[in-house]
Amino acid sequence: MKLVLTEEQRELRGAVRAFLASASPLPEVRRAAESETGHDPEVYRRLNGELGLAGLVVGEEHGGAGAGYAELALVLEETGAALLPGPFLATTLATILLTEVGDKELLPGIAAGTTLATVALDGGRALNGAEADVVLAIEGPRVLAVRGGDRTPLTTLDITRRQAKVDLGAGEEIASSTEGVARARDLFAVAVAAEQLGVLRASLDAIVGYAKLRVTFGRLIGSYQGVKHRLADMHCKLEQAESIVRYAAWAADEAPDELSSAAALAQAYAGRACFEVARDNLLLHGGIGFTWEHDAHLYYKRAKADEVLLGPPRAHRTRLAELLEL
Amino acid sequence: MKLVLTEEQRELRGAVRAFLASASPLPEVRRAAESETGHDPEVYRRLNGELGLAGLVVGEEHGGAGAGYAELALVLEETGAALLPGPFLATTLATILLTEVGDKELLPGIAAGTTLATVALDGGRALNGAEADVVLAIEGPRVLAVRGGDRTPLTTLDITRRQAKVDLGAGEEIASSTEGVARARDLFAVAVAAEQLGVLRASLDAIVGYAKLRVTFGRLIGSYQGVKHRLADMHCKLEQAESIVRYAAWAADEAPDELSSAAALAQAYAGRACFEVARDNLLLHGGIGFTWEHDAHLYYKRAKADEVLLGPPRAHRTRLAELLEL
Amino acid sequence: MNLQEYRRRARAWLEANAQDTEAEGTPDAGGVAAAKAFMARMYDAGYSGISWPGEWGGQGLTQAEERAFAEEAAGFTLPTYVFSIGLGMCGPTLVDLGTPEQKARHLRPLLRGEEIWCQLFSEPGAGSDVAALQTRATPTEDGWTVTGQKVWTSVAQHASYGLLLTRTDVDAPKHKGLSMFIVDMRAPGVTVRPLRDMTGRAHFNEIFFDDVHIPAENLVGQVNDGWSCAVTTLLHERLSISSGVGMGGRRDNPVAFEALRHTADTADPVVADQLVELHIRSRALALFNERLSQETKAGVFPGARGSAAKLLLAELTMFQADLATSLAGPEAVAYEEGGGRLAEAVSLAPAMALGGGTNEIMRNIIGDRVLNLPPEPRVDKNVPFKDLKVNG
Amino acid sequence: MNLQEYRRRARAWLEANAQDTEAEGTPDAGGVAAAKAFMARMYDAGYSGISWPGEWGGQGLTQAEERAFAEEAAGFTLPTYVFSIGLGMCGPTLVDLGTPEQKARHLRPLLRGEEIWCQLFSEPGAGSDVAALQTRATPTEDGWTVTGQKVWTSVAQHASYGLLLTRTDVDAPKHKGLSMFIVDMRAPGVTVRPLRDMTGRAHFNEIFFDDVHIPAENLVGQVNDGWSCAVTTLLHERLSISSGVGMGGRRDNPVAFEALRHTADTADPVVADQLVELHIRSRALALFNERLSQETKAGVFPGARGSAAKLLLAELTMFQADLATSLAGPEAVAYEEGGGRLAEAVSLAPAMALGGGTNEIMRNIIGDRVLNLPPEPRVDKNVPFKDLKVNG
Repeated sequence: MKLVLTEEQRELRGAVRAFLASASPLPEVRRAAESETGHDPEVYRRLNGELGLAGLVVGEEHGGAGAGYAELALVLEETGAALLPGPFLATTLATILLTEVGDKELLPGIAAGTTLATVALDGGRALNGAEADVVLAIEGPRVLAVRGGDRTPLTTLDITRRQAKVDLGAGEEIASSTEGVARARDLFAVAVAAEQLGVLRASLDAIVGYAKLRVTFGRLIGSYQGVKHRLADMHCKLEQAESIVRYAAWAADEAPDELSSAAALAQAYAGRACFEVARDNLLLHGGIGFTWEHDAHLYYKRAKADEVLLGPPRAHRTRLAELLEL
Repeated sequence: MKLVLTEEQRELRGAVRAFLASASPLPEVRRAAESETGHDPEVYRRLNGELGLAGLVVGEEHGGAGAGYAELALVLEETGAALLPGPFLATTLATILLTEVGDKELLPGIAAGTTLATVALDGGRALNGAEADVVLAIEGPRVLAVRGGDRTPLTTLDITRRQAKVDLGAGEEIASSTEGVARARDLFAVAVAAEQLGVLRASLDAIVGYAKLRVTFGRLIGSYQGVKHRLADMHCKLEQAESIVRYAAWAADEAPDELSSAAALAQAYAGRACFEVARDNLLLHGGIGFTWEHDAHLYYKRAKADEVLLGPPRAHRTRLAELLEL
Repeated sequence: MNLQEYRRRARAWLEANAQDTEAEGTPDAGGVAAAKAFMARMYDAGYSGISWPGEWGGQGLTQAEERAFAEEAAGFTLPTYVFSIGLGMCGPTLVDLGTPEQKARHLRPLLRGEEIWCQLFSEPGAGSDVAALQTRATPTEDGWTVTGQKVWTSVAQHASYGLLLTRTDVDAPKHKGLSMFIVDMRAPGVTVRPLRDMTGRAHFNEIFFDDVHIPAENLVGQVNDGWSCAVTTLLHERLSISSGVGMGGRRDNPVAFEALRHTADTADPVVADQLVELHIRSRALALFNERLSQETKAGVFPGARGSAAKLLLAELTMFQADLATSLAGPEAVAYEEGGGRLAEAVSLAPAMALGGGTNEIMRNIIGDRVLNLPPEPRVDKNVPFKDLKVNG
Repeated sequence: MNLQEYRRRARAWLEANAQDTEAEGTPDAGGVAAAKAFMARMYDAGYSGISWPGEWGGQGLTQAEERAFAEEAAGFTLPTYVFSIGLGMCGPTLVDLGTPEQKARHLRPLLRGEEIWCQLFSEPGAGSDVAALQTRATPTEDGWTVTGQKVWTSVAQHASYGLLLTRTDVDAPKHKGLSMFIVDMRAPGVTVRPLRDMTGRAHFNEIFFDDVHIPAENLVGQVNDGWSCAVTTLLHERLSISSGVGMGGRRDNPVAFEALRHTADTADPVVADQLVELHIRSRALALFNERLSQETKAGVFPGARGSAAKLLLAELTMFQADLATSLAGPEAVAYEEGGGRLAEAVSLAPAMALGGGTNEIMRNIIGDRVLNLPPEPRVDKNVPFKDLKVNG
């Protein structure tokens, strides 16, 4: 089991973090989120061009970087921490599904960042479903590609990421694999957990920073145990969430037998921990945290949206119970 | 609905509290608990003689005081807060059962404090089952009185209250009433919740007092928000537990239709709150709380014993779900 | 007239006058006009300021009548929200501390709904710690000039007057250099800006004071005695909050137990158990509030124990919005037209924990004033304000 | 010899010598004799003090060998508990701070298990705040006389020597008037009394010092520099704890997930979900501990982050004992001969939260040293000890 980062992995994380800090700081996030497209296409282009992230886990034979899930988890942690708007997670889910079911046609375009693809999740909801060129639909073991179809944009709690309801007309079957689809679903859970880890970390960093600046009754609020002990508990959640995400990513790369239970564990733990920390970040900010101008609510809403993205949280615990044969 | 005490009720509580403070302070509780009989018969005699508590809810026609459950709840709150060892709760459960099924024979003796009776709960466990003159057994709607039977004393986590496994040989049926037995079971839940309220209150009082005396790093520990905020949360549990117990006792006296759900609510809330507060009282005392000489563990163990006395806590929540038609 | 008869007449009046009225939070201009008309009818019928002194426009009756009317009114939805700050805080403060001229000028129009009031205490740099406020009032020959910023001010956009807390002496310790004024919200230099909150709407305002002139006679209480005046106002505020606390919220709350029992999949025993937990918490708080109000009627003033009810309500509000969205799953956070009620609830949930004192402040109050625990060492008590560490 | 070869030989030795040994907490006299015999064999085989300097009886190897042996030994249960204080805390402190004479006299017998050591810091009035201790050491012409009381001392009943922290200057601030000594536990005036804890058994002792003479050469470090010596000892303690934290506890723990999955009624989905919660918490902590040890091996010292693991272990220990007893119901708390394992677990559960720093202290450490939050204002830093508020 490998839970610590290699030098190369730390460099990758540093590069992505630096890129997002300069190309998509939070004021940019707000501007892009409220824009026509809901994201900055230039940032998305550079993300895939300079950093080649759209094809990160795509095999080199399909024009990808052939990296592992340990690397993908690091990238999603950073895009989550930065609340990067746009279709990065959507295309990531699509590449995961296509890779697992062994598609040859669509992957190169997605890896190149020229094809914008997404996956229709339960209830026909798809991240960035309105903007996507291709919506992948899962019917049992079959994966269909829908280029047209009826797309109804939805109003989202999380303004930084759009969703649409996709009425899947006739799509062409591009592959069929029971194992591939099952494994893809587990990998979706790992990918979202990695993003949740990033949202959790950024929320904790925000309130830790504020606790060192904000004064009340003549003292910095971080010097009060009422705040300090809450932050210590939040830190414990971060340590555990990071450990679980690293483990799940390792299982995705190295231990296929452990993947399902690791993925369910990751969603069950990280989903809850992320919302709790984002909630407490907002509450501990006091009144300012309730304002639209402050960023706390963006993390709070993303945390809630991510917690239910792959279904009611209860589903992951039920799955865990099954896998544990309880 | 009546949730506040009358002048008479406050006087009753004061009288019981004063009696227990003088007749059964905690050093006496320890002595009695480790004695041959497990309690001080003289204290039990005076409890029934001077204060007439054994027959508190027994009708006057059977030699009781004919008081209500609001009064009984106050008394149990005090005996719980004092960790009074001995058969008071056992005989109280017996009087409840006999009263509800309309017994004529046994009540007078119990009300007089001359007959020591108890009830065999699930699994044939009975509080003070070894010492009791009569063990009441419930079989469907039927209530049997067992005078002999095979009594196996059990080792108890809570040293202040003994239990025995009762192998019910042939007992004589003394009454049969489906409604009576059902109502008695609800009233058991209310009675135990009242005791739990007392244990909760005494635990909170203990740690609040200690927080005003104990110094660390040059300050009273109660001045640290790390302690203060925990105590504030414990106080919130006390306020709610007291409100629920008053309500359940009122329902027992005045609102038969609400009794079942009020009783299940009382056990579900008070059982958990009592253990949590007793646990935090012990933990917040630091090392001293872990010693045998300190009383914190007596409350902690009584709280756990009471939480499971009427079955696994889950049972009360299941019952509540049924009553709420969920 | 005995209380029963009073009650009967009150109910009759409400049935005749408050049948199809509705409360809509902060109304628009049209709503305000309608609300003012309603208040005027209510005043003329003798149901505004029931326990306020008769000489200033009140009815001079007792708390008993006041409570009787409130209980009858609970069955109706009155459009009185815009007047709540004036009736609950500003008015009572003037009754307690105002000059005869101030009372004569302001109380009757306030009770009759002709003039709306707002309260101007909180600042961006002074939230929980109101006494750290930095809005300055400097003396002029005929009064004062005020400069600074206030925040979290509700109904300010409709208000004629505000009760303003300012700093008048920076050399004194923070609590000893404050003064309270009545400020004309239409005076030159006063700017009211809606404050957009995380729900995307503006429930509150920011107020900017730019060399605003205040006549000397608008001082409330003594110069530099503003803190004790503010304590009076906050006491009235806590009363009006805690009396309302947890009193059920609106029946159609989409995240309350009654709604979730119909929308959630209770065939799943784990979901059913989560609703049982919600029921337990809801009942526990409701019964606690009922007990507090029964004590109040019995003449036992709950005092700081109301803070426990406020803390519990804040926690319950967050718990149920979180639970409801988790049970609903994806539909809760991405929806078509009109499907956003759960998203709205989870966006609004933090408000209860942030308004009227944070959860941490409530725990301090419970610890200090209910459990009488020793206080934190205070570093800000006796330092001249100008030397005190405050938010930049 | 390369590490692999070292490992292989260590495993071979353990298989030959530690097959049917067992750890039984604090043993009786017979157990102590057996334990001492085992330590002697282990020392002679070169597996005691692996990374300690050779001149004092160690093997002079690196942390790598030390860790390799520990990992191999994890598969066995060694009877080394009575030596753990000496090996983990007292010995390393002497290695760092002892005089050449002290090292020559004490380290070899300690490593060889001939002499058992205990640690004497905590007092009834000084728990979390060790530096508030009141045991006095007053100078005599040939050394010191000690009077006072210590508590929470494990293995003291078997110990030959103790590392004692005392106050030698009451006019200095609390941290600046302490000194550390080696004390002969058999010296006149030393009384060891078993301390009965809430489980009904005695896992610890109270030690009373009654005009106990300590020769001058037993001073460790400098006079009045005892606090920095104690910090060294506590650092070694934290290391030996956090390295062991959460490393699974014994396989037959009756309240752990693996046991409950067989005893609990998992046909009830709510019970199954509670076990899922226990699994999640157990795995979360186990993976965190695994990550910390992987970082340590990679040369990243966890430092204060180990306190997070300790806090989480304390919370998990209480959670699972509470859950197990709640699931079992009445049988858990009233049982026939031999049925008391759950009662035992719930009685012992608080120990993890109280030993080695309370949960509140752990949260302070995480806040101060991991998150670098501003400290509490300290009222006890520069006050002469005799003027300081301490427990009576």
